[in-house]
Amino acid sequence: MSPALIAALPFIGALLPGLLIRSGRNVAAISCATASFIALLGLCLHIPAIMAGEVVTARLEWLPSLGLNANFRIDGLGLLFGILILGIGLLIIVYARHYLSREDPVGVFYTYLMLFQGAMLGIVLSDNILLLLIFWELTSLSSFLLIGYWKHLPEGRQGARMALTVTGMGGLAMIAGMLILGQIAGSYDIGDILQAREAVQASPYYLPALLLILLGAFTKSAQFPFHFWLPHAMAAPTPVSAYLHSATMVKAGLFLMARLWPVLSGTPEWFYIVATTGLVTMVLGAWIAMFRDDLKSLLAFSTVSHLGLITMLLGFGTEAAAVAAVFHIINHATFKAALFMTAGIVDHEAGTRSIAGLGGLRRLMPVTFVIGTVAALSMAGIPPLNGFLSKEMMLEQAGHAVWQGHPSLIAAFATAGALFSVCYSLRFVWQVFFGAPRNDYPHHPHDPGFGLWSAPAVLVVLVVLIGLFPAVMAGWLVDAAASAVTGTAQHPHLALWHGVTPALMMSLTALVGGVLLLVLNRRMLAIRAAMAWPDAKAIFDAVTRAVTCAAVALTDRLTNGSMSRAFAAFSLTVMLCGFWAFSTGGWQGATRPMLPIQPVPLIGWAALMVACGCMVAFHRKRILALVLVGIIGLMVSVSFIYLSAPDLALTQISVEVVTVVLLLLALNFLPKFTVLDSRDRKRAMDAFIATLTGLGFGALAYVIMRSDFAFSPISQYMLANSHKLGGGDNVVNVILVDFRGYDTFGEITVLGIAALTIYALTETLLAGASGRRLRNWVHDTARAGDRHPLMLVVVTRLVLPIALVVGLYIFLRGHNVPGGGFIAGLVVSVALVSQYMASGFAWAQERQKINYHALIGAGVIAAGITGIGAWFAGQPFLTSTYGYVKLPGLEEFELASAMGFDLGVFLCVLGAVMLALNSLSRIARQAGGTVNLDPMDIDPSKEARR
Amino acid sequence: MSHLIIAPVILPAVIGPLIILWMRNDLMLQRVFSIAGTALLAGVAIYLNALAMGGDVHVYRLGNWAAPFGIVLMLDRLSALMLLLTAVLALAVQLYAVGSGWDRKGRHFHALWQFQLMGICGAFLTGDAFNLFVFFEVLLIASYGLMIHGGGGMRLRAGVQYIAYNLAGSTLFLAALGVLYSVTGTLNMADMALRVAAMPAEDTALLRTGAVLLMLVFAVKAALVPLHFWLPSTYANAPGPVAALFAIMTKVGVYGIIRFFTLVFPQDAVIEGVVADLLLPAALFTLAIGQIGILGTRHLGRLAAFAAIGSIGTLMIAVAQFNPQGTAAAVYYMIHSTLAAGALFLIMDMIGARRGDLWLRLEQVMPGNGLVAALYFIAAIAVAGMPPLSGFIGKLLVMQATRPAPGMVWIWATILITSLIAIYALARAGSIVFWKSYELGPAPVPAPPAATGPKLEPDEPIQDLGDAPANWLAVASVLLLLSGIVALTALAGPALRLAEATAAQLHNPDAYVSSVLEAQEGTK
Amino acid sequence: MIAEIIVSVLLVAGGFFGLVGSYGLVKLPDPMTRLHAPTKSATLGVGAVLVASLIWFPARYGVLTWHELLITLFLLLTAPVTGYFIAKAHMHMGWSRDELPCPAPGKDWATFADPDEESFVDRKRRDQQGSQPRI
Amino acid sequence: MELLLSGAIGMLTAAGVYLILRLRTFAVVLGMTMLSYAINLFLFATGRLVVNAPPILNEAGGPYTDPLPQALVLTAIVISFGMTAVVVMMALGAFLEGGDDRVDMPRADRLPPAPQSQDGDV
Amino acid sequence: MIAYALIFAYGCFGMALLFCLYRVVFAPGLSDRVLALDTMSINVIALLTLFGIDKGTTMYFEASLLFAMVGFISTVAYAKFVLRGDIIE
Amino acid sequence: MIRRLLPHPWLSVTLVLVWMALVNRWAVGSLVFAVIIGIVVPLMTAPYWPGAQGYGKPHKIPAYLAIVLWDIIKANFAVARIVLFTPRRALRPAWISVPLDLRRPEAITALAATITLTPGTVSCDLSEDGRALLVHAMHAPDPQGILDEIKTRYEARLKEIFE
Ligand code: NA
Ligand code: NA
Repeated sequence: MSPALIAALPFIGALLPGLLIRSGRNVAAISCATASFIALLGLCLHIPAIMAGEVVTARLEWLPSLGLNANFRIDGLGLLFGILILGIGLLIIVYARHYLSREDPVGVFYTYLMLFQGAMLGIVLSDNILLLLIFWELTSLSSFLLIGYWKHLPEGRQGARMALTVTGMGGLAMIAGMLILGQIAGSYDIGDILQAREAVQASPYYLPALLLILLGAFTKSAQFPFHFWLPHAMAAPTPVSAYLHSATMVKAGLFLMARLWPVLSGTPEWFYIVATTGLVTMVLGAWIAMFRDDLKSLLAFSTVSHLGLITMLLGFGTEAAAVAAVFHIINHATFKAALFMTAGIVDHEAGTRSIAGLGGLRRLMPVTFVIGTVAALSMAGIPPLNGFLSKEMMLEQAGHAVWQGHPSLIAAFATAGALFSVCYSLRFVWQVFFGAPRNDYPHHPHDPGFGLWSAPAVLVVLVVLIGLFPAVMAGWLVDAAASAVTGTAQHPHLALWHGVTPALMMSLTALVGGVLLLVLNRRMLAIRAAMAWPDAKAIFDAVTRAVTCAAVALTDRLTNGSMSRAFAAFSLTVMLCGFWAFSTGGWQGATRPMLPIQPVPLIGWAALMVACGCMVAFHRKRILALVLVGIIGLMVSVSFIYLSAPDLALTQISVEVVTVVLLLLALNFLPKFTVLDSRDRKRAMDAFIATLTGLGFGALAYVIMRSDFAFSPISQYMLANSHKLGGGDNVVNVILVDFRGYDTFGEITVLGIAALTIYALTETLLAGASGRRLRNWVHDTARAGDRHPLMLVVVTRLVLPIALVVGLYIFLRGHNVPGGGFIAGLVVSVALVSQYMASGFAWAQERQKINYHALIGAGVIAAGITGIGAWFAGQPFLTSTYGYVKLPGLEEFELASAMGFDLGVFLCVLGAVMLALNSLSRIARQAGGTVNLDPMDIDPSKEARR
Repeated sequence: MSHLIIAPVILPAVIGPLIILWMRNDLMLQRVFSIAGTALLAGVAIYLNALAMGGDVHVYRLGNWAAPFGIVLMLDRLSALMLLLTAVLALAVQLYAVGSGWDRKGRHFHALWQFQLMGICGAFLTGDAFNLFVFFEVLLIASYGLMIHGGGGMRLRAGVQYIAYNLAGSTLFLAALGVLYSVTGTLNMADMALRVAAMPAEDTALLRTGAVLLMLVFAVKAALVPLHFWLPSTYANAPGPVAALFAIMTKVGVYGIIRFFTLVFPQDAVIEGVVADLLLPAALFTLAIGQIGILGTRHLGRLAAFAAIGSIGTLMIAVAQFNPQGTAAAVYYMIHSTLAAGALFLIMDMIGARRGDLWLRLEQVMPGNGLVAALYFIAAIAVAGMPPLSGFIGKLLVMQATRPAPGMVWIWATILITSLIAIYALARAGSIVFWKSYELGPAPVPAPPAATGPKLEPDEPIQDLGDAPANWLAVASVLLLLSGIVALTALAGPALRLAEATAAQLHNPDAYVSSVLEAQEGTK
Repeated sequence: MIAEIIVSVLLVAGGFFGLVGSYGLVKLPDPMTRLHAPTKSATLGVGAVLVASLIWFPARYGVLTWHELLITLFLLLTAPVTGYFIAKAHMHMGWSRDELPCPAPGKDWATFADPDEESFVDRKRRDQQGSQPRI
Repeated sequence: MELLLSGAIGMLTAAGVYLILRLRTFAVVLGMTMLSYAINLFLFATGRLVVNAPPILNEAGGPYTDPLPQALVLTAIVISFGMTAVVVMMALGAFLEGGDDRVDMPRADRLPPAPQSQDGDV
Repeated sequence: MIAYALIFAYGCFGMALLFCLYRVVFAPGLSDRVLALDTMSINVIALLTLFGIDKGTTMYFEASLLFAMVGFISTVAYAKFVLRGDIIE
Repeated sequence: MIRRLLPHPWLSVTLVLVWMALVNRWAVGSLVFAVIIGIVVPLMTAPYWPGAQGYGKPHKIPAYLAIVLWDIIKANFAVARIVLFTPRRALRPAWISVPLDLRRPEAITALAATITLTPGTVSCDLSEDGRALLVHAMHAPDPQGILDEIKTRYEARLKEIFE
């Protein structure tokens, strides 16, 4: 079976519970077990080849240019871990089926579990470190889900987040480390990397890569000082703990160190970092485990300790130590998984995991007692169990190791670790199973059904068998794995008895000392209680809380919803960047002569400047500010005329009046005065920013106006061809409707959308809370009588038609003289506004049932059709044509297809402006405006009224 | 010259007005037409991708005017890709808008939606600097309309801020274009590229100013720090589907930077330092502030918004390399982050619809928790850049591309540390929303969905569709986006090849320039 | 030559009246009297200039344009309305109804007419008498 | 003349920016209007200043000022009008809905209405 | 001669503009300012006409016409706002 | 029929003239177009001008216009004198209530416009029954004289023209 398929099987299995969700718990368990079993079978089929020293690979191109490929390999190490993962996984599936209660969503559990299994299997079968990274992080994610499985438990959620954070941190560091490593090795494929030892260790990036990768491995394998997350992960259901936190996930770090052992190990850096960390972790974990009251916590710290042990062995960098490490990985997995399951059974049956509340279970739960005792003795390193074998090997290696010239330092500490280990193992057995039975267990304990104890039983049988027949039971696997780890063929002699060696003496010391410590346990507990230990969880919580608070504070302060700050940042950024860019470039100085200043333009300029000043000074009087807008608009328009831009002047002035009308309509409902709510300091600061921006922008304009074009502008072509090719003399208009008609198409769309937005908003406002508020509206200003004065009505009757005629004129002539569809649309809008002001919107609207929506739509479509029309002539969108038409009896006049486009512009502008006004006046009508029946309030010709 | 090149602009530009003209009051018809239009747009985009795949740059001369004088549309790999991305995102999100009933909480949703697409597609297609401004405005004004869809005080105020800030941005855009025109005398991007390349060294001050101002304009749209202030409140207050569509809007800014700084201002003596000194630090700060914001906010909508900012940071780090490798990474990451941000906003909207609000605090257990939690989990993985989804691959690509860069240590450290923050923050948010509430007890029986939106004017009634909107459609649309992410992951090889081809084309602008300026046949 | 003289005279007169109209805006003591100056003088001033232009173009360039006439007529048409409105606004803001002559017994001027509405001055008085201000 | 125009552009910009930095929507809208005047003049000025040479073709054949910036300004004016109309309407809507016309987002946009539960205990 | 007349008229209307400006800045009430703005627009029309005569062009006529229209409408709008609040009711 | 086609004949004439003045080309083609405009535009705006009425003696309009034009010129000199030479203190502003005999809105408007454009007076408001016009005089040592002049010089003539 292809390694890729083996790695994929658990993921397929993860889908099954979801698909079979209605079939019940057994089906879910069986389907997952089947998937695991098939994968295990597939793996085992490769055993002969691996024993023959082959490496089974499968290569799938995924992202070749990055070097990320779905390459899988099965060698001895992968085989060892694969068997552990799948084998213990199978047992866990069986165990969990019986362990989880009726209320727990089992399908979800199995899905998570299979996801995890797949991720884990992926790690050990990857032949590409980037692929390995992916599976690595997947184990973090799936374990997050598993630890938090009991959502209602706060410890579960916190433990899950802690595990994710710590292991995630390591994983992220590993990303960097792996990228560096792959870069040095020239490939991300493990097969290639394993060949690159010299290159890697000679590289200046060796140490950073090593540190980063080890950070990943240490966090995952709960090495000091990252060991603290593991006990908190115990909030997970016990099957999870047994699987993740003894047999598999925490071994991922060890796996990685073993996997990269040929490349990374053997240097002093490796030795001091890895071996020291492992040693410290081993001793510390064991020390803490001695005092834990919670069974699972005790086992968790024991796991930490054993992981430290294995890490230390790997850190020694010798082949024999590596063999010992591999062997202990197997042994630890068997006895620790069994112990966790035992603890789970005790918890399940007795209702508590607290050692203080237990004791005397030997008679009540004999099967559990046997299983637990055998496993615990193995953990303590009591012969003839498998734990003894590998511990012995460890002690021997420790005896050989020299730390900074001290030959026995490591040996002493290792012995101490083993001593503590004996103590807590025996304590586990003694204080749970021995002693008198109690009568205050939360549940009445008895042995569980076969389903629950079968899985640990299988493991315990292995514990015994490996201990008795190490060479037969595990030798081949250790050979294969150790060969893979060291890169050279290993055939260690695994045996129970090696004679009286220093290791045996150390072992004996540990045994005796351990028993002694157990006897003194109560006193030890008192000493332990008296010592102030920093609580790792409290530190972690404090750190995360501090980081969170800092993030909250920073985010809140920075993005506090202040528009003014956003604008200030905007202005300053623009000014500083602009100034920097300009000052670092070259400027030749002014090359264009100045236009002479005439007195009248000077007066106009003064008017503009004064109006701006007044605007700043008086802006809080809003109506006055609008009058000032009128002056500014007037002056800007005049300057456009003076500077040869009549079209601009026409547009600017008509837009200005429509804008003012809109603002007045809105101001009717807004406060008429702006409250002063900024302090002097803020105003001074704002004034500074504003002045700076004004100076910068003005200076930029000045520089531009005094510089020549570096190249001839494209507008020369437009001037030359406007008449010939565009059929119009007003070049600006020809540009708008022809050269750059597409811009104009977009522009009228903008206007149309603006009107639609306004309309939609009005609808929403009228239907919502604002609508109710408006119905009860009380005007905040005194209102005069005579809404529709006679004189205005009468004059408008003349002005409106005249303005319409003027609009038509401007529209038709725009191609050749200032004007065009846009200005015409505005003129007609302004004319209609005057009609509305004279007799009211409702009255006028009743007499003119133009749908402004339709006008906008028709405008855009007219413009679009004019553009699309060109397609039928085989020309691109918006290609125009023109000709001179001569109607009989009339002189000829020009007809350009661009005029159809201009008509679209006209309709769209008219529709948009009127729809916007319509919306505002609907708001006003909601606010108690009545609909007038007559065009004027006072009409003396109607004697009937008043 | 295929007329289909302009179809992504014309199609929505016709459907929008048609909806206004003939289907104003019939929501069902609007939905059918609008979705069909978007689907058609996606089809056109696929065709255009096939067209661009050949490696040629296709030119469409509007009004049949020759290149620097008239406006041209340009179809190259990048623009084709962006069109497709837009269409796919829009289609999925539109389905969500229909499924969740958002589209009937106010008027003209579908018309505005079409105009929004018109603006975005126009911006991606144009080869003219000023025309880019025009289509920016089209897409912006449509986005204003969509942003305040449904109304409400907070949303309107956020809308005012959004408009005001973008008006300032538009003003800056005009200033930048003015400066560039005042030096180069042209608006056509390819022509401008030629003229910039020929610019004498003593004349570069204005040119540099124009280039930097233009970069700031795009930085505003892309929400680069310190021009990002507009984004959180806008996205958090926008209707869910609109915020999801806005995932492409920040990319328009990124697109602008890529386009202009590969085509018009490739890194040479004239523009030297602009990118290295400004863009990269800004990108790093953006990444940091975005990811810190994910942790620092107490509102899920803002969380998604900060995630969007953070993703822009990562993206801009890649862009700021301005080499083919970096650009390829950017293109890949851009696709990923658009889909991921879109999905995240939709999921937040689902949470909001079920819980009533989006505050990160203890709430009633919500109905349909498991499904939404699963969707959230996947989206969070994608957003945080965790394996195995495309976010991780994208991040790897970005890191790989920045490895030879001078500030590599800073870049990597920022990327990795902020990733950790994001992971923690997303896990925290998820566990509060989906897990913690179980302390309160079991989920309530799903209530029938509340009345959707305000009643409309009696004289123009929108046809009510009877039953509550089909929620499966909403879920399906999220799944569509997530499956896009999965596809991007699984097909990372081909996707990256496409991105590399795109980057290669971008970094060889001569072909682009010559195809624009030489396509003179049939000139008036 | 005659045309030139006429045009010059018109220009000088226009300038003069335009200036006087705006000077009145500055010099006259109260808003109501200030209203008089521009409504007439400025209108005539600009009118004279427009007529000058109307004469000047055919005389100088041989092209007759009627545009100026249109503008003049438009200004004359609208000036009374703007004056009327500004006066009404001023009455509303600055005058109380009892300071004005009564149009007829029991009748009021239109600006003050609607019983529901009130002028700023009335309102200020009412507010001073202590009743609640309207929001 | 160039000096005057750039002075005017600077003044309009400064006034506009100052008003935009105020805390009420109406002032911001006014500032936007001022800023759009400034940018219109600026964009127009990129065609350089010429008196009495509008780009309307005549028999004399010129001289003409640069027509292109004028066309651009025309487009810009229209667009900014549309934008202004929308922002005015939106400001009005925000006032009607929210009861005040402040620009800044209130605290309720960022912070939940009720006191925050313990962050760590989740 | 015409040149001197033009200069005189320019001067007069320029001065007139300044007077209007004074009244805009220093005014007791809004109606005065509206009046000043209205007068300003009239003066501007005059100046434009003078400019046309000066340069011999009729190109600026449309602008003058539009200024007249716009001046009228905006004055009425301001006044109506003062009178009624709602200018279109 | 004619009534329906030309609801306001004088308006149509005005518009024809306006169009001709605008295009500034006195050719047949323009005239045809002007006539079309003269018919179409009033039809479009007719709803806003309901209750069309004829005029009493339209032939008296030119004479009236001449009087008014003359008075405008006079008024300007008068106002100029007051503005330039009358000291602020010597000004005697006055409000005058002018009772109206006119009833048609067009007539009243014409009168009000005349008053505004002529010597030292501005029409300010209408009474609520529309039967009196409020006039402000800038300098009116003799308000009754002004009132009489308005009544006889303008109102009487307008009454003839309109009613
Ligand atoms: Na007037
Ligand atoms: Na006027």
